[in-house]
Amino acid sequence: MRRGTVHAIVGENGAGKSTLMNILYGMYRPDEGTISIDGEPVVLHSPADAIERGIGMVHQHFMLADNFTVLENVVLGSEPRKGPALDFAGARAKIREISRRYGLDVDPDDLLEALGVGDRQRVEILKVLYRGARTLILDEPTAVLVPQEVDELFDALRELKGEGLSIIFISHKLDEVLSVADDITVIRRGTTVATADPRSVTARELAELMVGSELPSPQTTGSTVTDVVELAVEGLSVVDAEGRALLSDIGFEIHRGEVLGIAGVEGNGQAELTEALMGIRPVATGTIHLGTVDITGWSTRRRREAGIGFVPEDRIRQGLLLESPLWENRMLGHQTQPPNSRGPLIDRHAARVDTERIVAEYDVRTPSVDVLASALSGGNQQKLVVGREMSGNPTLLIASHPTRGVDVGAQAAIWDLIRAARREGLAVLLISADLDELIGLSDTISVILRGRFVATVDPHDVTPEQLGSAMTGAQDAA
Amino acid sequence: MTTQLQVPSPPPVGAVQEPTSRLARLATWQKLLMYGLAFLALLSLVRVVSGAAQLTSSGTAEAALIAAIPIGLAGLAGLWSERAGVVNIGLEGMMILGTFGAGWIGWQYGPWPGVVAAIGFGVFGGLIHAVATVTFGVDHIVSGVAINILGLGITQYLAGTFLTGTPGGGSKQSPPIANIGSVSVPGLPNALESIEDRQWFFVSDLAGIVRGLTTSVNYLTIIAIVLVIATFFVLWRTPFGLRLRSCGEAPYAAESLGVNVYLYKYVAVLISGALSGLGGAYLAIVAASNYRDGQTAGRGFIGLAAMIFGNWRPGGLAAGAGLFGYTDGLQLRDNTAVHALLLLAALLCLVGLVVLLIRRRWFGALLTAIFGAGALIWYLGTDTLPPQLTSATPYVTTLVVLALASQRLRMPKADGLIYRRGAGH
Amino acid sequence: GSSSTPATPGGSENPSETSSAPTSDLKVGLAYDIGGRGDQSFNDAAARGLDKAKDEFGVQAQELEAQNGETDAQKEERLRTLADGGYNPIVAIGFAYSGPVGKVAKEYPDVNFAIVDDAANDLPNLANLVFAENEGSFLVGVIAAEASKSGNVGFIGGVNVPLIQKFQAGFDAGAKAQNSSIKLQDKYLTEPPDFGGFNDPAKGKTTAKGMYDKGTDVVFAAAGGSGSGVFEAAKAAGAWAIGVDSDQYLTAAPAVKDVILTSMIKKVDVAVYDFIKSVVDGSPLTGTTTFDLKNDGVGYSTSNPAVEPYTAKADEFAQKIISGEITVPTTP
Amino acid sequence: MNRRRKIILALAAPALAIVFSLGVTALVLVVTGNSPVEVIDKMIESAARPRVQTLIVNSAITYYFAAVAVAVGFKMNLFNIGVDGQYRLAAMLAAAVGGAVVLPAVLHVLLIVVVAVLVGAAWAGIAGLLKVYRGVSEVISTIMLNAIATFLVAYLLQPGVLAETIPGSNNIQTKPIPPSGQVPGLSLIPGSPATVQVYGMIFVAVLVGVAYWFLLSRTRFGFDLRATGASETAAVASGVSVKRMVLASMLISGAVAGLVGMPQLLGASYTYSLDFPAGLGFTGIAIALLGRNHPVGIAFGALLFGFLDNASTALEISGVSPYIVKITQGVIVLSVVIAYEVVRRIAVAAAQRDVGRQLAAGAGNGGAAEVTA
Ligand SMILES: Nc1ncnc2c1ncn2[C@@H]1O[C@H](COP(=O)(O)OP(=O)(O)OP(=O)(O)O)[C@@H](O)[C@H]1O
Ligand SMILES: Nc1ncnc2c1ncn2[C@@H]1O[C@H](COP(=O)(O)OP(=O)(O)OP(=O)(O)O)[C@@H](O)[C@H]1O
Ligand SMILES: [Mg+2]
Ligand SMILES: [Mg+2]
Repeated sequence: MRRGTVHAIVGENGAGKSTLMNILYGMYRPDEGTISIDGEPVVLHSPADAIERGIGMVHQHFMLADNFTVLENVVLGSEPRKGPALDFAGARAKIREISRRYGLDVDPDDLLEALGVGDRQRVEILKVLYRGARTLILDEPTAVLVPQEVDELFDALRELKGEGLSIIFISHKLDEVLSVADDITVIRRGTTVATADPRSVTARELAELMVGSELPSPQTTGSTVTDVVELAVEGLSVVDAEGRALLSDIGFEIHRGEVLGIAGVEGNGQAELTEALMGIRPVATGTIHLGTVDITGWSTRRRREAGIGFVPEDRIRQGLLLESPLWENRMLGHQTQPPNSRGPLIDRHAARVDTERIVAEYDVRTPSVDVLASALSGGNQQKLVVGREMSGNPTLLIASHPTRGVDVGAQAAIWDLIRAARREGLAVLLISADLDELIGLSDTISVILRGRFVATVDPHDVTPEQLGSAMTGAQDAA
Repeated sequence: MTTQLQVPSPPPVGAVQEPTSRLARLATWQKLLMYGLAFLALLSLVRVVSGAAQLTSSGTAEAALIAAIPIGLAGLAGLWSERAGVVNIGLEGMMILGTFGAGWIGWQYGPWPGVVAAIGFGVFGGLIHAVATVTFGVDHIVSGVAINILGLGITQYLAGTFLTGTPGGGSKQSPPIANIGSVSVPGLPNALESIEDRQWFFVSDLAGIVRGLTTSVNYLTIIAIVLVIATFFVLWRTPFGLRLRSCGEAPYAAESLGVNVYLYKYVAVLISGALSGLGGAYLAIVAASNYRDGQTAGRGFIGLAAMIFGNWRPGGLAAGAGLFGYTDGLQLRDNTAVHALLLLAALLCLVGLVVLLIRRRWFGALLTAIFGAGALIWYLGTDTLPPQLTSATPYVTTLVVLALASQRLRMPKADGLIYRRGAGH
Repeated sequence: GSSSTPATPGGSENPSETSSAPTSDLKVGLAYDIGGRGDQSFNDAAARGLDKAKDEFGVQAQELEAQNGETDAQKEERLRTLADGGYNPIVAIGFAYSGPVGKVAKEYPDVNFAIVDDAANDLPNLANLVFAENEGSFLVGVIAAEASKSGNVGFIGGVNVPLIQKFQAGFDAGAKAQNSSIKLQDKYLTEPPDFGGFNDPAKGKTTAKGMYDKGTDVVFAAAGGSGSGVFEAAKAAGAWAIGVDSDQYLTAAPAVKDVILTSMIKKVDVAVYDFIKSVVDGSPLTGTTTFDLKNDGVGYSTSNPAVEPYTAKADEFAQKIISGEITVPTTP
Repeated sequence: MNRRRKIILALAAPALAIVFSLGVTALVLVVTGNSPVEVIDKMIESAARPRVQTLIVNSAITYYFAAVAVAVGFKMNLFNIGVDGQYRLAAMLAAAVGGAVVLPAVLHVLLIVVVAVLVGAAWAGIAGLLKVYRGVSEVISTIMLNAIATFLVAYLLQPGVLAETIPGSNNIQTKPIPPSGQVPGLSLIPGSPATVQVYGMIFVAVLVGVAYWFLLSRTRFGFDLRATGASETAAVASGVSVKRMVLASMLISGAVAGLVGMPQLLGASYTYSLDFPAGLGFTGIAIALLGRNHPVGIAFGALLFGFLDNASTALEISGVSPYIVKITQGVIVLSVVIAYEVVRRIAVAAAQRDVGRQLAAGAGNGGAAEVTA
């Protein structure tokens, strides 16, 4: 790659993008091949080597300590000293300086825990810039950002590029790639399959290069909405331990056969909403009706038994037992329901058989249902979770980012399954950061901001950009 | 997750925040000081009413200090290890190794070489723990339990081999170790003594406590207190400390920034071993003056409790060790003073009652009122407590305080988790 | 404690050393309580008696030690192993062997057994060797009360068990007998089954210091290994301490020995030695032998010259106890 | 091939670990001037004797309860250090009740056991409640409760409270349980004398083991428990009430802990006295870890510890400090878990490689030809 350019790497899930970057960053050692910097071959033993050679990396997953301040997160590993002590004042000044120069506004003394995703992303970039990196690796930095934030990030990238920094940029969002990249490399199953010129290639062509086949897209196929209300939420509010409102006065209805999409920047109450609906988080005020039954006071288990399926936002934390075999994971959340259990006993055989079914139906790539969940790739784990939650004919599905981390092929399959179930009368609450997915699947979209519903839009006549500005509250000002 | 919004709009002016936070911190200090003084006033009141002079005497303060230091050192040892993400339940075993090291070398070559040997023995225990947990990724609790067994076995075995037939020693104890020496603040003790003897409300109590803490203070005591402060400075104010703590909070983030997590974990666990060993040395050299089999008596576990009590912070653990040391010293010194603690409990309930009534927490208020009344009736209706109950004071107090404080303790996020290089991606 | 002066059982009545080569082919088995030889306390006293018998009679010996947390069955096995190994006589040290010795002695009627500190069994081949600790403690109580200028004396027990309560009962009674208005303080370091109170000098020191701070000027420490802490506190306070079991003036660290006014002596060594001797002599002791003031099985030590002024009074009381004029209580 | 490798690895781990621990022990022995060969010879020789074998099994029965009690907690990441206090308090109160009543044989035993189980559960339940409602770490609360149990037992075990003195003895004890409340021993070889009979409570131990296995692997409750241990957040999302699970597992753990003192109480001493065995809870922790919280593994661990603990007499007779055994025990615990960890890693990596390979193979067959732009 050339100095002072943005070089995009694209490829489907598991193509080896992150792995390649981790090698460049010294985290893994290559089996063969060489890395050259400024024409000089180097061997990188550790991230420290990479940092020393001016390589900085923003990882696909945040690499931050929640309990530290921004300052501590940024200077860690390259601390300025004053005598034996850490030079807090100096670090603070330098961080402010860099934030100002690249328009990355963060207060060095904030506790990281209190920051949202956008700020966290900025902290990650600050970390790299603070070390004076000349080569930046950004692994899917935009996955969690709204369009406006993406634009700001790109402005910053162009700024950096202007100063002669080289940037490796990884994203699944091909339009972003096309807008920011100077060069594009497509990789598949660990090898380079193509290089492309962003000025001449279209998103569609690029996608086909990635998967080697036609690109699916989410599309609503006519409305299946009925008049029967499946879920009715009224005046719902949730407060945290200190009594601050996390959700205030949320109200909506989902009919059978309807998909209600929730759009919003991460951290605006989506997680709290799903948890309140699932009974994981206590409700301060308001009622929840499933059909005609008031389930506000029900336990999570009872709600699940009543036919609510739940695809959690964070599959590792909430959706899976990584150290357990797949068939046990299939039981998770449905351990009281057939075919997994009979009375107080579990039915291992039936659970296994049903897991085989899910593996087949949802194309979970695994040699057997006895391997541990940790052995599966992220996308396959997600497919298992979705398959599990769609089992047993739920009447309501609460799905957070159901296709996050899933490759395009599987994504299409999941969309199809959701659509099919919707035709059968499934009510869906869909939360997604992928605005195309939201627009394509939902019958209605509500926008959540600071724990409130601020707008309801019709997916048929809204663009991602419009949604994005509603999500950030830009419309309020207007 | 909070609902905080990331509006990519006007930058909050960072500079404004700094003075506020510093002011806030100052205010906390003041608040703490005020709470402390208020508590002392209450204690003083109880002393005046009950006549239990030992509640705030210099002797009690001194006893509390001596009882608290080994526990505090064990807690500090736990703190270092857990701040780097390694749970150390093997503190007791490492402490036992320390007592033996101190006794075995101390009686032959003097107390200071004994201290060094104790630290060395503790480090040996730490090394086993580090190899097992850091290198081999064994469950931290398992390794700690094994070290407790090993520490006891090794010392008993070695004591049988090396101490049998020593002058005044035997397979269960070492010969006496020479005194390590102590200092007093010149002039102060005498001045304070006269004030303490007056038995004035509050003033005498304060004088007694200060006197107890400043009179013929052992060198190892001073070292231990310095270590608590130094721990704060090193862990929270230096690059080394930041890196070490990052291993306990987010090891993979640390790794991605070039921090050698294994190295820091090793260093932390070895320091943990050294501090445990020092705690053992304190027991053998200062609290007693020889090694004696069984001398640690579970203080390593209490140290662990003090660390959790103190929210994985040096100041907090010092407070936890101090509370335990105070109640333990008090119950050993004076039965009647423990009886007077019932009155203190009743008064504290009264304070709590007022607070709860103001906050309109009726149920809590009712419970507090019942407990307070119970304590008062018990106090008025008896002159002494059964000795078994007296002896239980430190344990009961710790449990009650923990149950009431209901503070949101927060352990390092990656504490106890197995770290493997490159596994975080 | 310190045994730099080699095994001189305090106040032993058998000072004569036979210089001729010992000859007995007796094999003695000794089963210690937890702690075993080297505990500088109770077990060590028994070991001294055994050593003396070894020297004098040339008996062979096998010593075994109880482990923490073991059951009676394991103690029985220890005794049986000794009996099967041809050891005879077999001496069990400590009341924990009460049940096991009763059982095993029945199984091996040809073996002579003895148990120290217990008299619960009555068997023809078993000697119960018990002590009137209360009587010895009475005398040091008298001495304490007499030596006390403040009229305030203290007792520190290692563990709150009946055996140690016996020491307290005697001590309190003696002090009261000497000075009816005396103030008494008492404290046990731990509660059973936590026997750590016998091994925690730090606790001993803190407790004793508390007593001295409150005006006590003589403290009797019946606390095994924790006693060394009491002596240190006495040294620091410039007050008196009283030792226990053996003459601790002779065995304690040189730095603190001068504060040990006297020690309540419980001649476990003599008991063990006497029992072995009786077997060597061919007329094994059986039944219960109480080692008390009368037979000089308990007493107080006079190796610290400072106790001189008080011995007359103590001896006077000793006579009264021996004559039965005074009965010393066994529970406080 | 894959399976064979797995089995070999699984067997190699503990074998290697035990060989390694013996090596370390031998080294310590040699360094301190003893002959390891002779020592091991003596230990094995003593273990060949029926009486010692009986003791080993009897120790193991007691350890088994203690270890299962600990393991129940471990299965959901609860660290019950309090087994020690729980069983002592339970045994003491059960002994007092057993000595105070007269009942027909089976009922009498049942009553004693039920009291023990309830007391153990109640004492552990305090820690459970404190954790659930006040957020107090069970590590601290159980440490404190152990100490408090000691004081409580000491208070109750006084003449005039729940205990009586024994004429001529320095011991004190609860009123002995009459024969109707005793559990007879079991002759492994019919007609053998009492010294080679194992505790009748062995049946209860086996029962507890089976129940533990069944509960964990076959019931919904067990699934919930394991799920909570594996990932609390995932368990919550799946509908498990963690508070209830904490309380339930603490209660179960305490209930099993209540049984720890029963073999000794009902099969040998028939009374709780000052020298009732203490400290078994801590041995239980080590054995649970050694047995990897698995009912069968725990049984082996308990037997191994029983063997080592009962070797002390043999060691002393050969002139070796019996404390060497503790060194061996510590090293065994450490090396067994290290060996298992190493094997586990190898197995997981192998599984991932297999998955990766199969995936690649599948994709290779079905995937489209590579395109170059
Ligand atoms: N050492 C290894 N050798 C071969 N394959 C491995 C190895 N370690 C892990 N894997 C494979 O890596 C996969 C997990 O990787 P990861 O979660 O990064 O997948 P991914 O490529 O991101 O897939 P997805 O797009 O589904 O998230 C598993 O399928 C596992 O089999
Ligand atoms: N050590 C390894 N040896 C062989 N294959 C591996 C190894 N580690 C990971 N893999 C495989 O390499 C693939 C590449 O994973 P990687 O995380 O780099 O994908 P990615 O392109 O970043 O995907 P995503 O878009 O999901 O982030 C994984 O699916 C995994 O199967
Ligand atoms: Mg990736
Ligand atoms: Mg992935």
